[in-house]
Amino acid sequence: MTTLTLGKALNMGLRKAMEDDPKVVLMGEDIGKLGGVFRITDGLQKDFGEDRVVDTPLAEAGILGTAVGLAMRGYRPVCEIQFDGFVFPAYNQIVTQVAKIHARSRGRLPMPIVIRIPFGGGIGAVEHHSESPEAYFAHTAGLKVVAVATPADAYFGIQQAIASPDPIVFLEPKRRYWEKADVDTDATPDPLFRSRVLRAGDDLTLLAYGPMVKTALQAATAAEDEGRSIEVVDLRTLSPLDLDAVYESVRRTGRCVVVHEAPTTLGLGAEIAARVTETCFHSLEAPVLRVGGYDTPYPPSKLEEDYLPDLDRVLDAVDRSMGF
Amino acid sequence: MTTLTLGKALNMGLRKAMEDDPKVVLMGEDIGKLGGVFRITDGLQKDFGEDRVVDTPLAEAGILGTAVGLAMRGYRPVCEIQFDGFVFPAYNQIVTQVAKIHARSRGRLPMPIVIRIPFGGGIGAVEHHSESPEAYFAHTAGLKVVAVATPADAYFGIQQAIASPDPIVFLEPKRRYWEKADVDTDATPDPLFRSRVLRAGDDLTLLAYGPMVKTALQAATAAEDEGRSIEVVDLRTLSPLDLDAVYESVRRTGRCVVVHEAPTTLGLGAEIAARVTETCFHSLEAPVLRVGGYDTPYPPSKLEEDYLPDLDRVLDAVDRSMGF
Amino acid sequence: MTALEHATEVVDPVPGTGAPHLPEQPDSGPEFVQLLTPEGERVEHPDYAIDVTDEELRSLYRDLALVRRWDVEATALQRQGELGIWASLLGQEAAQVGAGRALAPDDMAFPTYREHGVAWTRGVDPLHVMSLFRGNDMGGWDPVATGVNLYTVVIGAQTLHATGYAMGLQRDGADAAALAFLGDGATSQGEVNEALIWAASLSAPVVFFCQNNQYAISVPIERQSRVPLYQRASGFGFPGVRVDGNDVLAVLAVTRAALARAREGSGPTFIEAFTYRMGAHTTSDDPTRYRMASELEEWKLRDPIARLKAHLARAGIADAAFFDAVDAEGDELAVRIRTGTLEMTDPAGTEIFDHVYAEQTPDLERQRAEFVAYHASFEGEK
Amino acid sequence: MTALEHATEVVDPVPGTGAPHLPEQPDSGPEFVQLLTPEGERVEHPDYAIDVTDEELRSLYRDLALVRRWDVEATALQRQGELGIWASLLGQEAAQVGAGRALAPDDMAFPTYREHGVAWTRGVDPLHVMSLFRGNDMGGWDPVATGVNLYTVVIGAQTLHATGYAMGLQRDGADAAALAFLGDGATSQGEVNEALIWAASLSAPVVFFCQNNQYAISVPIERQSRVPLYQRASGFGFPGVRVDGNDVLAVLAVTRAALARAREGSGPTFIEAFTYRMGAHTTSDDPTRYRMASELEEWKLRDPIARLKAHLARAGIADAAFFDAVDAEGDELAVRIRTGTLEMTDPAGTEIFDHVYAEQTPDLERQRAEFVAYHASFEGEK
Ligand SMILES: Cc1ncc(C[n+]2csc(CCOP(=O)(O)OP(=O)(O)O)c2C)c(N)n1
Ligand SMILES: Cc1ncc(C[n+]2csc(CCOP(=O)(O)OP(=O)(O)O)c2C)c(N)n1
Ligand SMILES: [Mg+2]
Ligand SMILES: [Mg+2]
Repeated sequence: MTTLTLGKALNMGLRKAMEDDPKVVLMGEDIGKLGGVFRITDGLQKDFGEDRVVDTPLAEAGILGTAVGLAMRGYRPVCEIQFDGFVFPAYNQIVTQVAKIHARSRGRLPMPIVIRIPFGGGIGAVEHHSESPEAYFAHTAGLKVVAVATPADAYFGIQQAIASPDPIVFLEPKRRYWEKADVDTDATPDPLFRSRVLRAGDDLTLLAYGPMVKTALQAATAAEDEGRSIEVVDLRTLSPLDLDAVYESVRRTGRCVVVHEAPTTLGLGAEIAARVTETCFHSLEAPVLRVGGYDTPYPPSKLEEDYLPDLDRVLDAVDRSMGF
Repeated sequence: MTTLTLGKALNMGLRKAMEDDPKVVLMGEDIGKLGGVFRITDGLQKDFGEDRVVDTPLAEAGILGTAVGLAMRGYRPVCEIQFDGFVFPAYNQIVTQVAKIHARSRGRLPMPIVIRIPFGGGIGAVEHHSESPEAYFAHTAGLKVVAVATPADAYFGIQQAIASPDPIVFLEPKRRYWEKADVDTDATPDPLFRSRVLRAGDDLTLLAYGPMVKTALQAATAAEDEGRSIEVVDLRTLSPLDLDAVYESVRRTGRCVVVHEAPTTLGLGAEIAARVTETCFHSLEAPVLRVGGYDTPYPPSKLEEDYLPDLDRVLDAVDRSMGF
Repeated sequence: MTALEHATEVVDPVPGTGAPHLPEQPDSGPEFVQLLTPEGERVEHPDYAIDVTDEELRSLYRDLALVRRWDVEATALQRQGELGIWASLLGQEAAQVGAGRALAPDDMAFPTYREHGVAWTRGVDPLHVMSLFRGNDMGGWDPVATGVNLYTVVIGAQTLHATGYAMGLQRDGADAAALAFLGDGATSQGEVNEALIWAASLSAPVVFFCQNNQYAISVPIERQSRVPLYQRASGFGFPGVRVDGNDVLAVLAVTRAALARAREGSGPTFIEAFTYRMGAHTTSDDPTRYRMASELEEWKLRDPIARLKAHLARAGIADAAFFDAVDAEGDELAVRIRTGTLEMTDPAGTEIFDHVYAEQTPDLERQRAEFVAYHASFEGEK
Repeated sequence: MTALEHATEVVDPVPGTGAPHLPEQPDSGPEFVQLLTPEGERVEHPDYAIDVTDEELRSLYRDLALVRRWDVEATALQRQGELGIWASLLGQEAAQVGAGRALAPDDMAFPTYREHGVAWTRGVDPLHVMSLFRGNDMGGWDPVATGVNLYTVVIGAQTLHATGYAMGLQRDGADAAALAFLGDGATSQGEVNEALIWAASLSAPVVFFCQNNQYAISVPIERQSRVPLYQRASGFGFPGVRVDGNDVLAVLAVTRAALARAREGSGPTFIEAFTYRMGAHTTSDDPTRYRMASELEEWKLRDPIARLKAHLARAGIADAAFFDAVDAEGDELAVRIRTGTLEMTDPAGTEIFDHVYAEQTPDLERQRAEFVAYHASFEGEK
């Protein structure tokens, strides 16, 4: 058992994956000597060399496009996108190529590519550094999308993602990079594409992923003081969604709230609301409520506290749900 | 009153907009001498010259990026994306620039840019020519998204979109380009951002947009034979959504089905299901059901009939809804 | 006078004049590699020598003739409604066969959607190409076994794939190279330019083979570049060369040299094969809207097959019997393609779900099951 | 020997050797425009003459000194927690002031996030830049009134905006040009290369001003290009020129000439201003991880301000009183910036909703109302 920050857990997970499989190649901007702007790849170029930790030219389409070629040649590229808002130059390669080549080739060309994206806000940054683009990827068939919330999931999740034969958008909650927890690196991890109930409860099912998991847990604790018993689920996988435990939970609680930072319209909450309602229709005592970012661009940092879902907004949604 | 195909109506609408405002500039690949691969801009370069109908280099980011600069200079660029699947190279400009510059400049730099995209399948084409990317845009704050379904809406809608001060993704149902209807070019058109009830009914509310409107109407007619009265709504505007009439309808019918070609997961149907459920919770007798494309890449054309929602799949959903 | 006034000479310095399009047609000079004149005469180029046996020359001719025959048959099948669309290679046979024949077995080709001639030289079954244009699949061949990637429709995207593949070759220490095909229009895509940047930066063993067929659908080359395309490369730090794309020998020689250079570790090369799209962009296109018939007539005089035929005949390398035999083989091929196309069975609907992921998801498993059940529910009705 | 062997000379032909980074430092030759040596001596360049009055020289010095003072103050304010981040221009003052001063009133500048020196020369209030880095807004100045577009953070995106703006100038028959700023790293972005293609194709009145400060965060220029960046342009069909970016006179002369050329209708120019980022990438960066202190020491000898000061002093154009006055003015400016920054009021929460669209949507109107009501519900609690 070691105490690790989420960032360090990723670093160790990457190192382990590189040791286990010589075909793993890291690519990205500033990931070499600098170790990435968040130091997630710290020390890896020094130990594995410039052929396995590639400081690329400043071009995200280039990173993803060459990753496709490397994958065709049997490599397992792990691409770092420096910040969420800079994934869009690579969007064409991700959506029209990475996501489609397995289907196009009828399985002859697997695309075991991991796209690491530090995502979400709350770090006081300038424009494009605090976004939550997950819905764009979860709507794209051919991709899988996961979001980690804890050091342990970060450590194991990055290894599982790299070992997976499919392209995976791997979302890292950047504002939680410095948060610590115990990690048992010898444990047998949960499967990657599985949600997890973090806290049992009877009155309402609260769903979150990535940076909002902590907020959801805090909300559940606060609600407890008011005598409300909230079940908290960390979704972990955004595509495919793993909602069986959620359905089971909602059938018991009759109420459901989903939290994410991304703009609410067509955010993950929309899909989850639609599915939960379709599956648990007769059990629902209130509509599934969503707590998300507003349908606006991410604001200047002085306004991000107003923009982001927080404890109070989650509790407000809980109240509204209970009021139905 | 003239009988026009949807394609010709667009052509005439563009011509009218160019006559009305000398700042309107069309940009795109092959839109000049060729008149576009669908001939939507036929004859316009001949009549308005190469400065107003620009055959661009083959680069979609270039089209949208230069459109931003033209807009800053007071022009109203109308950009044609040749096919839905080729909008992705422009995605970065659309999402990080076109959509954000009004907010970034706190209103000092309006972006009256229209992005015309022939969308949807059913034309027997090869890969990337039959996609429905609307959810990507509707999830993007700062953009507006409309989809036309009829020649009259095409004729007026394109003019309204061009006159609008905000950036608009204007979706044209390509497989309906050749369908005809009467257009009264002297009529006063409905507002652009308004949905429209096309057919009244009491048992179920059926929503569609773009190419699926015709399918929805056919389904309603077929259902009538079985004694079911279906209300059909053409959404017309996908962002912002205009659901007031839908809520009113669902409060009466208690049932709602949404149809679109795009993959179901995180398609427009998800958002509509979430909102309708939240707003009409106590009136619903069944969950909002969705009929969409499968969560797969658009298949080779021999399989598109299997892939696309059709009359039977809509009726099947109607049956399922009635069965709740 | 400032340095800025030493502007590079441009193709058409007056923007937007709408002058009739007259592609410049170089046919000599050291900047244009030609080994066989339009009249079929062998000429020498100071930088490129080529040793070809008579046998090889005949076999090159055979390839050119057969891919043209295939193309004619495919166009006919499309007209008859048996293909959704067809992208003709008419006029570009030499560029494609020359480039394809330059490849060594371990090299990998990254075609656009038009390189049927390349596919042919690598042994891809034409029916595996036909199935794509029929709408059965997205290319039926095995890219790994054939050394030909599947066709890529999004303009230019494959140039980055080729560059990444070359990075893989580099890491493997393989004695092989990647050959990325692209059109003149594709040179305007950002991703293509990124591929040039990456290839240069990483000294990747990749050759960019640009068929400048003068048009991107209706848009003439002048809209994409005011200067010859091969000049693009030097600004990125590697050599560019312009070759007569209708001269199969010159294309073979230049591509071989470039691939050898790449395999040796000397980095990328950009080849501009100067050629002409003699047909429509695809069967959906109507070139009369944007180009003059006279232009085509001029280019017919540079026909890539006629010139090799003239050379073979004049030099006594092949006789009438040989040409007749190739024609007969072409007719057989055409029959095989026609019959094979007509006999193709439509794909099963479940194909929609079966290859999206290597590890199927529960969501798609469920959608597949629903699909199967839904279709089974109609069984009785038929 | 084939033509392919005439490869262009490259900066570092051995990929991945991880050799210590030693930026090549040209300081003479016709390929490198310099009018003022690092020692402050005026020299002539065959293509670029410049006539500057003593008054102008002093005013250029003043600009250089004041923007550096601003930069120092902003860095300090960031360290004290008053700014979220700061992107320092240290070392790039001459490139920015020279380029900014070359602009005519109707020209339009398209900066990245680092061109505080350009903003300064155009009269943008430094506090309007500070408000961005403080997180109050995304730039408080009026881009239309100042002729300086808002900062663009997505690397390279603004180069296309500048090109489109130039297309607009062309259509308006305006006697003006657009000046697009970009970094060395930005040259690898596809969009930047598309901007070069469009500018060439449409002969747009735009000048690309690339500050090659040797690094893209930690990545040295060799990763982006093996050949000097100014050479990129000729492959696209327009001139490229390399100027000593630490020589304000040379930058002014070269940029003026390029803008004049653009306004005359002769199309784009690419300027590579060879300079050095003397500070960190931003206040979040730690350059000791990727570059040697000795490198910085070398570049200090080329300091852009010291050299102009030396020239002014040596040539008797300015005396100690002048330099003292500028210093004093700098201190006043610093006080104004500090006080103004500290006095800024936080933006109202409703700002989130108020500028997304020109025509507000009912959805956002509702979200705004909910936001207001929600926050009002806490009023009592405070
Ligand atoms: C990104 C993208 N944009 C647009 C298209 C539509 N399109 C198909 S072919 C083509 C022209 C390509 O021209 P060129 O590169 O010269 O190749 P050619 O067809 O002449 O062989 C266009 C615009 C596309 N396939 N991909
Ligand atoms: C599309 C995109 N990718 C990544 C980044 C993150 N980033 C910010 S600055 C920078 C380096 C830019 O280098 P250069 O163009 O040389 O400009 P400089 O900062 O040196 O002035 C990077 C990678 C970004 N802003 N945009
Ligand atoms: Mg072409
Ligand atoms: Mg730099």
